[in-house]
Amino acid sequence: MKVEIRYFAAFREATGISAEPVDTEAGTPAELFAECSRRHPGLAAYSASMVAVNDEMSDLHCALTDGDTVLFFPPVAGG
Amino acid sequence: MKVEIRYFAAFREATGISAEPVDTEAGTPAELFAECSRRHPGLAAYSASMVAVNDEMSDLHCALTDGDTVLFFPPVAGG
Amino acid sequence: MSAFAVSAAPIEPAALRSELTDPGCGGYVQFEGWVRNRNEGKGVLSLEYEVYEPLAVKEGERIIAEAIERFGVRRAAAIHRSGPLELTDLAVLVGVASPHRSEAFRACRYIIDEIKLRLPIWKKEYYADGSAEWVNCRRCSAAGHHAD
Amino acid sequence: MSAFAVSAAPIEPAALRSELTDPGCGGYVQFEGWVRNRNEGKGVLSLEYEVYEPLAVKEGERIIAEAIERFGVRRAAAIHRSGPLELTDLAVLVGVASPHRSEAFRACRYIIDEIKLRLPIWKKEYYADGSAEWVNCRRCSAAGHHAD
Repeated sequence: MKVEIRYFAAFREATGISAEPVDTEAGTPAELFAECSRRHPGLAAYSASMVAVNDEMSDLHCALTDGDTVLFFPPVAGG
Repeated sequence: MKVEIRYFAAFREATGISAEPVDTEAGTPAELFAECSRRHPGLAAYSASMVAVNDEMSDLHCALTDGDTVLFFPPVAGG
Repeated sequence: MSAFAVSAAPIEPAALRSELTDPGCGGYVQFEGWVRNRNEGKGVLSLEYEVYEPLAVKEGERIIAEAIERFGVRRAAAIHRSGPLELTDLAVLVGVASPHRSEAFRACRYIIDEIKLRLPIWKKEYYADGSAEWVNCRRCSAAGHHAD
Repeated sequence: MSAFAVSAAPIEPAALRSELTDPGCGGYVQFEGWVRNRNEGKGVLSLEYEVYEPLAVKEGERIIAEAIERFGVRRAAAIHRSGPLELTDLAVLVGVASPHRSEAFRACRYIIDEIKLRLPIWKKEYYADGSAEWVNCRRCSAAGHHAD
């Protein structure tokens, strides 16, 4: 299954990239994040707090499907 | 005992005056207001809700003294 | 600037806001009371505020000081209009700046509530049906009588 | 105007306020978040907001709609800055107009609380000691690790 991953703020700085296409067997964003942490050691210090799939707020345990764009958000701090 | 009375808003319209000097035996603002209501029939429909004596918020049952200025306030409606 | 003022001229929110700007404050809450086109079911065309200024200012400053003391906010101020006002005009403005927002919200709410309860300010409304009335004064008439 | 906007340019409170003016509303509550010179004991010199705009706008409009629905207020809107900001700059602005003030206070508080919790917006603070940090991200690092 091919998905597009996007990293923001602290996650972008920890991975050094803002986006990457991946071919993965991960069934959920939580599994995908664990996989990314193995590929990007800088990410291993963090856990994902919020996730969006295809520009909708989603859940770390939702089911991913081929072609999804997965946005990993570090803890937000607006306002 | 001589006191100065001032009327505001609805009270001024009910009495037709904004101030009057009176010579009175009233011991408190409450007694004084009752006296004023006999002199000004338009005032008889109301009861005093707030009173100030010498530009300090006061109490309808405080003791008046000679030379006081007594301000009768109808219910306030600021804001 | 005094913490509480009465103004016969239109109130400028931007001026109050600049007065209260403080680099130690992260939250600013502002309340504005606007002249509304209805009150208790009647259409309002305009209104007039009568203010007994010496005591309104003294008691207004007391309310601001209480809010600062009670909620621990850094800065607060308020201005109330006097005289004739039109629909949507700004009747009263309250601003509170605080390191954190929670206290600013509570202090701002306290100030406007107390202003309405305690200041010697009266409002005469002019209605679409041609009548006019001092607001609240029906309630102040003694039982069995009618105010006007 | 959209109920929620992200702006790279300075926010003008007067513009939002005029958009929300309504002759049926007697109470208007405005919240402003200002850039503060301290956070968790450290001196702050400046900061930068990163906003993921497509989702911030969508979720921001949802928050405004929830507030209108839940508190029965007439009008509400908010704007959040993106990019670099200096001390005392306006970071976020929320305005709520309502026939009565109580609902306006509660809706305004709800909107700013939800904006802080739910919108994909991140803040990097630059400190007096030369360091810089994404706010909240120490808390997001896993136990036993340290973020930076």
